[in-house]
Amino acid sequence: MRQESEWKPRLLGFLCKWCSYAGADLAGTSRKKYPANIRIIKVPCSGRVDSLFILKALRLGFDGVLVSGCHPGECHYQTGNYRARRRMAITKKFLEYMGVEPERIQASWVSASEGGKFAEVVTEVTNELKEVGPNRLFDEERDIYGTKITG
Amino acid sequence: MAITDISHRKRFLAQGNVYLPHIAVIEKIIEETPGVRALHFNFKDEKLREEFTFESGQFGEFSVFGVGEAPFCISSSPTRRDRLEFAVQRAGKVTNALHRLGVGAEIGFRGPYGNSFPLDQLQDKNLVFVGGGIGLAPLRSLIWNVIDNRDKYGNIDIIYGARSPADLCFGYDLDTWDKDKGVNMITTVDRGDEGWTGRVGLVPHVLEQVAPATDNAVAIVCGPPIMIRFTFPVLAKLGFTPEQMLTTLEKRMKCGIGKCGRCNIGNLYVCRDGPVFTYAQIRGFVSSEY
Amino acid sequence: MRLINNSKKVNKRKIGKLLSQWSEEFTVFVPSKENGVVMMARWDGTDTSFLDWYRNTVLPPKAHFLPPMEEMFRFQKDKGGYQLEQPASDGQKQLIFAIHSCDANALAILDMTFKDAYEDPYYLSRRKNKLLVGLGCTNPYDSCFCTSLGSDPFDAANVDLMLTDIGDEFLIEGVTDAGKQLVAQTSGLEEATEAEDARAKEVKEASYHKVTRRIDTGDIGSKLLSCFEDEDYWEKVAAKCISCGICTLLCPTCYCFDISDELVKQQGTRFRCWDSCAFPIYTKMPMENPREEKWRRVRQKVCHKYEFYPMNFGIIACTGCGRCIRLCPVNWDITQALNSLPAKI
Amino acid sequence: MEQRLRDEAKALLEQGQVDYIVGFEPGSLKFTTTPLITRDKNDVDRLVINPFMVNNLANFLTELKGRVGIVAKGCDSRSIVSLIQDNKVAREDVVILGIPCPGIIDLSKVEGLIGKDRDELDDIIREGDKVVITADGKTGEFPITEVLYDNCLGCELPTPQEYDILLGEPTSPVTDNSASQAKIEQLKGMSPQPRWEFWSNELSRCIRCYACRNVCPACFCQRCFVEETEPQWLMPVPRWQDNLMFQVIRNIHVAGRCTDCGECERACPVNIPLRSLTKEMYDIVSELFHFKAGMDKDAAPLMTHYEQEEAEDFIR
Repeated sequence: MRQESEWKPRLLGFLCKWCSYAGADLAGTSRKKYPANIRIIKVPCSGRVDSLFILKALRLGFDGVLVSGCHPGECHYQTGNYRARRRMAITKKFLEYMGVEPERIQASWVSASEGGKFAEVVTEVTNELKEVGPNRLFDEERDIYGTKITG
Repeated sequence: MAITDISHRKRFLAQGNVYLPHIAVIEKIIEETPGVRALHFNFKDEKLREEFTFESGQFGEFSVFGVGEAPFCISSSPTRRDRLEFAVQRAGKVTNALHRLGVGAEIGFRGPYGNSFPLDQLQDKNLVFVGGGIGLAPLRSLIWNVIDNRDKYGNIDIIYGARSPADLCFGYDLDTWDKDKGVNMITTVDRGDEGWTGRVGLVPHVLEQVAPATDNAVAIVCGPPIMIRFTFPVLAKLGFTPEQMLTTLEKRMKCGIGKCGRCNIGNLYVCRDGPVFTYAQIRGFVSSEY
Repeated sequence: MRLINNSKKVNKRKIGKLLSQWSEEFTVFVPSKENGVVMMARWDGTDTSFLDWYRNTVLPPKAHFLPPMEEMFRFQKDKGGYQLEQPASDGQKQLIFAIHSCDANALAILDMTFKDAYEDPYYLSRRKNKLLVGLGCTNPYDSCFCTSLGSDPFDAANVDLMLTDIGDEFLIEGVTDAGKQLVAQTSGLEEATEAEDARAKEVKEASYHKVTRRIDTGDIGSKLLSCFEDEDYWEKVAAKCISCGICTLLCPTCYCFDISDELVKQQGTRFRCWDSCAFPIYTKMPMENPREEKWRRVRQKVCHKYEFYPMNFGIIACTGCGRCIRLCPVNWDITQALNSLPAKI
Repeated sequence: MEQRLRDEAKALLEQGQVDYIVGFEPGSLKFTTTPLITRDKNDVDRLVINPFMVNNLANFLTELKGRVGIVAKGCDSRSIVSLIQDNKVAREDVVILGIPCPGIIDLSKVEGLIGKDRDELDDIIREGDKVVITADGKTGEFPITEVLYDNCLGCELPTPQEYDILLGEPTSPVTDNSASQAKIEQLKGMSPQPRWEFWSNELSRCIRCYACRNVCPACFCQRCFVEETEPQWLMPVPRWQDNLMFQVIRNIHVAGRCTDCGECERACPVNIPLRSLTKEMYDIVSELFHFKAGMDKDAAPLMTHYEQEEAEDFIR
């Protein structure tokens, strides 16, 4: 049996290339310590992130998803992060209603100069995910037409 | 029952399950045009490699495992069994995946499926091949077949066109046929470029200019649907009867054996009763279903 | 109408016992409600309350032979290349209890496609190990029209045994050899009296007349052929269709399927699942789609059932079960479409 | 009211003000209606107004070319307004024949109440706040709230706000909010895991007929994400995981467009309680952004708009 403490959550980060991606870079070059369990996808803007990406990530077994963009008022495209904010808000609430633990869906504003904040965010999110445990959302076999019908 | 009996075609089933593909290996890749590549393949299984036979016009269901399956005709000739070829135009999920594969990659193959060009009926006839773009692939199998049995057939005209010189497929074959005295090869493009000295014009127009004789002739047409639709009326105008016009059709297919339902034209399934049809067979539906 | 004499009978209260007896040899499937959706599901060993409410299923019994989705094979890549693995066929004997004539006839229609030239191993292996116990339909829906398709609520042509509800009892008649054999080896059945046989005849007669929806199938194929190009007609007929897949997916004679691959962590599976000619992507090719417009798809559905299938197999691919009418969200009614075909010379 | 509708519809066609009339005519089964879509003035005599006109006809607006005279209940009119907001329909291309809607009868509730199927019933007559149901010669009287659709019981706008011709006097809704919200509240009372179990179980019955999507006026994409192949977001096979992803994303994509017309749930052939998803999204949008779909044709669509300060507490 694996110890619970050994388990490291898998986190997928969608980072805006104008800010958070650079922030993550900075965290790396300035040797800020943060958990190595985040996989990063660079997006042109946090507004690019469709809820579909988030759900697909959960479907593929990621334990949590982090969308990170520019602080309000600092979007390279003026309004992208505001739109992302609306979308993230309803996605998070709705998935919570479905029964997805809210900790699995995370968002942050991290600017290019906030390497430290990026490291903090990833650490916090990772800790929260450790509390919640592994993503087993899609694991169960539940094929009624296969089992109940065709035997 | 109106549909063709094809039970005799049940060859080469993997373990008796018609849906189970044979594993084949890509042996060579030729980039024909920016969007089209020809793939040479052969089976992993020694026995099948020896025994496998097919006829010009037949197709197979090719798998890229994990991506899916799509039908392609076998573009090489059964008279040249040193290799098997098919040609793929980049268009969707499976074709893109095939374009990503390299030599040595394994693919799945089910087939050969479908009917074939009626060689016995083509004997001693003058043959007019009309092709467009990647539509040359199935014709190519027949053209080589005919050339390899040259004395059995009459005149051979090949009218082949593509959008631009860069889009002409099988350039090496076009050159060979052009030099072949027994073949009247006409190549055309919709739009030429600086280096292009050949004909410019849409295939149906060029066909009308060339005006091949209809006596004892059969026209064999394959190309994009829009070209096929415009070619039939031209052939009719030249005096070809619907029975003298052959085509091979492409449809979305999943099973390749007349079950999954989607490739029908009227009561005929392109995978099962075709892909080779005479215009007489499909003209009732051609304007609205093809 | 095919009538069988010399029948046995069983009291309705003893159906549980009968099913238990059959359960020893077969996995028994009976009408059940899954959150209100009626389908044939594994019998739980006790519940026979379906006798009170069962009229017909929403999910057609074809689902037992051509399931909504199934694994065709798995594939895995190792050092030696791709290895394919077929699912083990269960070979277990199954019995579907209380299937109606329309759905049993539909299986005979599906057989033609799946047996044609290339045999479909998945469908046919499921077909082999299942016994169909028919139940004559005494309470057809207002959407039913089986009597217009050369059948009737008590058609026993494609079941192994046939049950007739004569009040407190079911008459049981073996139809096929397998059915007769099962009747013979089933204990606890009584001989039916002549009066009961007569009663059964009355029930059948009455049920026949309860089916009131009608279509004229006389020369339907040639009528459809003659108005195949009548775009105005088809556009008008198709106008309210919303291109969903209910009428086709839940049709007991529709068999279209899609094949797709999935690869998860190096383990691949090739699936097949129900597909529908009502969906635009069904025929979509990269460059064009021969049935982009809705009316072409509606025309395909109607003509396939009533024109093309008869051309190929000599039988209309519709059994009049009425599911497409009663489940349609917009009440698109195939009988209306067929009855309003323009007369052409 | 019915006669006036026919007269108005006929006049619209005759005067060439519209190319199509879209309304309801009697269905081919008992207690049903079916959409009537016609260019022929002789057809409009078949138009009806009754408590069985379930469909949201706004669904047809995006596919009809030309000007359309359309019969609209309160929720339908909101869907039309929503389509106008999204530039899918031009206001001047529709003539809205508004119907003050007293609520639509849910036949499955009637069936449950009587213990008989729809086609076994003799009559269903609405009389004000009551419904009189006859079966086997026996007559029963029930409060109308017991047979109206859940979404009708929570209706906020029975009388269209946006219309060209209003047939009849504005009506106030017959509501029973707790009944309308009962299923949703029950779900909210559960802890996350059983709730996820509930939805995965319900969605395991989905056969992917896409009726929910295709009856929905808010689902107007030319190409739905489920049909994308590169990348393939989800498999076309009806496995619960893919079904659930489809349904969740569909709901997120129609957020701010869904008017709680309830058509998705009604159309579902396998009884998946889809309205318990759509209504929750409707409430989330309303709570977070004070946005209700299809109320104001000049308002910006939900997802194209933002306020400087709003729902941000979840962002680090």
